[in-house]
Amino acid sequence: MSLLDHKFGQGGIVVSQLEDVLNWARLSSLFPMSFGLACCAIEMMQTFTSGYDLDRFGIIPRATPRQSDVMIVAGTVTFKMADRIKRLYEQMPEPRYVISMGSCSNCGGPYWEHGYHVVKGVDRIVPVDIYVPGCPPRPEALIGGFLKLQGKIRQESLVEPKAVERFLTKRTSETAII
Amino acid sequence: MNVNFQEIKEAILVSLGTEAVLGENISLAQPQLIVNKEYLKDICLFLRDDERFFFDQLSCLTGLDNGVPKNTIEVIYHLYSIPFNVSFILKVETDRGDEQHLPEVSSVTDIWRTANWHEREAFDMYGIVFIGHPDLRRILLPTDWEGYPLRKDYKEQEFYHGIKVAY
Amino acid sequence: MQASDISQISEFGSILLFIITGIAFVLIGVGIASLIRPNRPNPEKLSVYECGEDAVGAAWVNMNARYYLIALLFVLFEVEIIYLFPVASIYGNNHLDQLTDGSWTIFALTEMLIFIGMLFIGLVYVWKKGYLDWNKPEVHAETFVSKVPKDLYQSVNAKYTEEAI
Amino acid sequence: MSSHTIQYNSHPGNLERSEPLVLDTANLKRGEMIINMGPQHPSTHGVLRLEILTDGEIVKEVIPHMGYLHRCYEKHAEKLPYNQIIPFVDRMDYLAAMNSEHAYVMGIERMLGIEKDIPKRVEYIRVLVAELNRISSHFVAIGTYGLDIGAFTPFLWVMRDREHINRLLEWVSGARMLYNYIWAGGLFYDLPVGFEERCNEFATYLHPKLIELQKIIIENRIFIERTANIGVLPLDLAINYGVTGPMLRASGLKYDLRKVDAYSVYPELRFDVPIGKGEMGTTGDCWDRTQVRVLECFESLSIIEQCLEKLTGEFKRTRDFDPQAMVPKKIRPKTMDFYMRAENPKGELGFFFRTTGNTDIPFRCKVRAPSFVNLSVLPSISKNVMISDLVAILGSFDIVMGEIDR
Repeated sequence: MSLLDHKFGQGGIVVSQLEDVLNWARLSSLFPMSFGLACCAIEMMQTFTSGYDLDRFGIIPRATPRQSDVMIVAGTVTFKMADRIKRLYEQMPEPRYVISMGSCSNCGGPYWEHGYHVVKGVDRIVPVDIYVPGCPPRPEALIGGFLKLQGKIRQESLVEPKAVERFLTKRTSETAII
Repeated sequence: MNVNFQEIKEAILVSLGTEAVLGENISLAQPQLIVNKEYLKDICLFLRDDERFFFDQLSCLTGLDNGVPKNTIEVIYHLYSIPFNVSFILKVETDRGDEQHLPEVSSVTDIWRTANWHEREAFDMYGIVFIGHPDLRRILLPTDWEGYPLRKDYKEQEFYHGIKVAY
Repeated sequence: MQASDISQISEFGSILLFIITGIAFVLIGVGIASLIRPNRPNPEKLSVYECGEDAVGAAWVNMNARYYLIALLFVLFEVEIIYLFPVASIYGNNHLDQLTDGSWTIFALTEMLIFIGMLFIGLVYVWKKGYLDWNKPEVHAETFVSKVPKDLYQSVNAKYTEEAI
Repeated sequence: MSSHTIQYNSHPGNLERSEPLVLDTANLKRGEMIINMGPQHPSTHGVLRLEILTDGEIVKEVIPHMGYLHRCYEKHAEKLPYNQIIPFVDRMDYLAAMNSEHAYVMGIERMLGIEKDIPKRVEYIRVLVAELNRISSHFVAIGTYGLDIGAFTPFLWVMRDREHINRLLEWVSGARMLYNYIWAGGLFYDLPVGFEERCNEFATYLHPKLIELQKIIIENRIFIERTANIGVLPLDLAINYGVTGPMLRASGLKYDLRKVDAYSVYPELRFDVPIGKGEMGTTGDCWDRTQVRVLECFESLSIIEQCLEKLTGEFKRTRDFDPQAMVPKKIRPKTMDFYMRAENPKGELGFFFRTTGNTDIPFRCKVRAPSFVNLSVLPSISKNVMISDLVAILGSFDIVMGEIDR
């Protein structure tokens, strides 16, 4: 159990500074896993290239889950793809985040009614941090999603009173996934 | 030379005998020839290799379920000849069958290789078994998916790997 | 001599120090990281990554001989570059330049070029013998000859060309 | 992270049960491996999985696995009325949504029998936006193919120019990629005021860019080295596999449905159909396919210019022009079977309708997707090929997974 695995009982000057440095480092270099499923992937490509240029936020697409922090689920998640998405999510190193891009991965999108092979929302498979609406979302919407994710990371904290930690470990042990 | 529907029908009847053709519906804008299941392969080979027609491209192979009351499944072949710019439509009808014994149609993969994937998709969606197909397995749906989705009496399964299927 | 009196460490001493600091840097960097970073392994995370699928079969496969040959050639020319460094360091040495009244740089240059030339001949030999290029197997696509004579397709081509003109 | 809604129970056998390997891993000879160029791979242009039997660098056998993006189009086409299916037609080939809409809508109009009295201006606008979309689809094909080969700059240039087309089409229809603009019988909107001038500016801007693109990719020494004589597709094999579109034309057959079927207003437009002549290798290799696509961009650009002349000249915008004049309130074709095909950037896109007279919901709407048929050639022409060449061959096919899996 290394230092960052468990939360600190109470924060001091050192921990709060360490928090800020860690959060700043994580949010200013979010490496997404370049993993497009459908039409949203083309808008994602459009966002990465010179038109909207996500590189200026330190967001450089990486091919493998091993080197990436964010998983952008860009497109329709089907049942055949669900196992693979879960596997890829598990293979990402720990401080990992998920952006669900497009209404297909948010809630099944236009395929909600008759799409027997479409998972009605990727949050049935992996915990999602940011939902970007749209079909496909505009590049500005995706950039907005990233900024909101950066805001969320800025709030992350290492400090957690002991009582809260005991409660959380009790709850997670109940819904433990085999 | 624009070969019309009747000439092709005559040629088939002449070369393969009368019981090859079961019927036709000419009232349509694109007339169709309803063909006997057993003669399907010979007709297709004849149409492809005969120097009057040369139907060298199978544009589209469609499976179609007419519902439980009618109890028929159709497979419709759209043939097209590039040199003579002529298209022709063959139709084969079989009974719907059910989960245990699925409807069977002979495969035309060795005549047009494009039929390989089209037939696998028809099997995946309708459960039509194509006899003589090199490797007939599901092409679009996962292998452990229950049922054939485009059949008229298809019920969605409740869960798949723990995820609820319906919304 | 002045320099050696002050620093009692011998020449090799400084190299040893250099090695020790190098190792120390590595150990400190990796050590602190492994202490701090979160470490929550689970079976699925530790599974082999193969584009989201199960990896099948062992990766321990005996490699192709071609890799060895190309690696060998690479190491050979790598060492050649290393030998150029000492020559480059004393290339512009003024002291030696006065000693040999100006002909030192030319001498060092020709010396280096001869050395590179010999190895270049080796490279040309290897290139000509064809050890560098990967012998690609000939690709035999599935052959299918249709009964439609070729001129029918040419007529299709012709039909749509004169329309365009 | 709210994890209470996760319903997926991960089980080690899940992957195996859902899509098992076809090749048996038992009798692998020495040095042979089975590798998955799986759903998440930068060079598979979407979620296609290639199961490769490799011997060192050489690919012995390729088995494509598809269906990772099967979105049940045909089930939707059996449950929704005609006009509500157009958004799903867009989402099949999401790179060329206008062309797919155009094909689908012409099918309906021919079934209803109203294709003769669609106003000429509507027809020209349809061809204009379809050709714009053809260029943007070819751009993505050429750009990502450059990425597969390792050339990053053409990808950035191409995406920059594609951004202009996206904005033009957004100005016309309101959406950047999936438009629902062409309706059965007319259009959703008329062209916005000033569109023709802006489109003319874009056309003059794009012409030198296309020449630039040709220099950087087609005449690029490294690109030629990587693509000439690679993945040769003989003409007979291509026709038997039903390959259509730029791939068939690259194998040397001048077969373009805009000329063969001469639908819409294409007979009134002058454009050439480029075919592969094998200048850099044999006809039908990867280089020819890319060259045919670049030349087609030039042709589309000339079509756009001709359309703009007509739209500003003979069929000028009039105040009382209503693009939805011919749109029927209830689309209810008689009972018939009808097969409509049109030239999509990827090849022949065909719609087969089976209609029952009384409802406005089609009984069956089967789609013949060009990428689905073009991809079926891959296993047969990539035996004994290097892995890097397999990537080059797959890139030159220009496949779109939404269309393959429907």
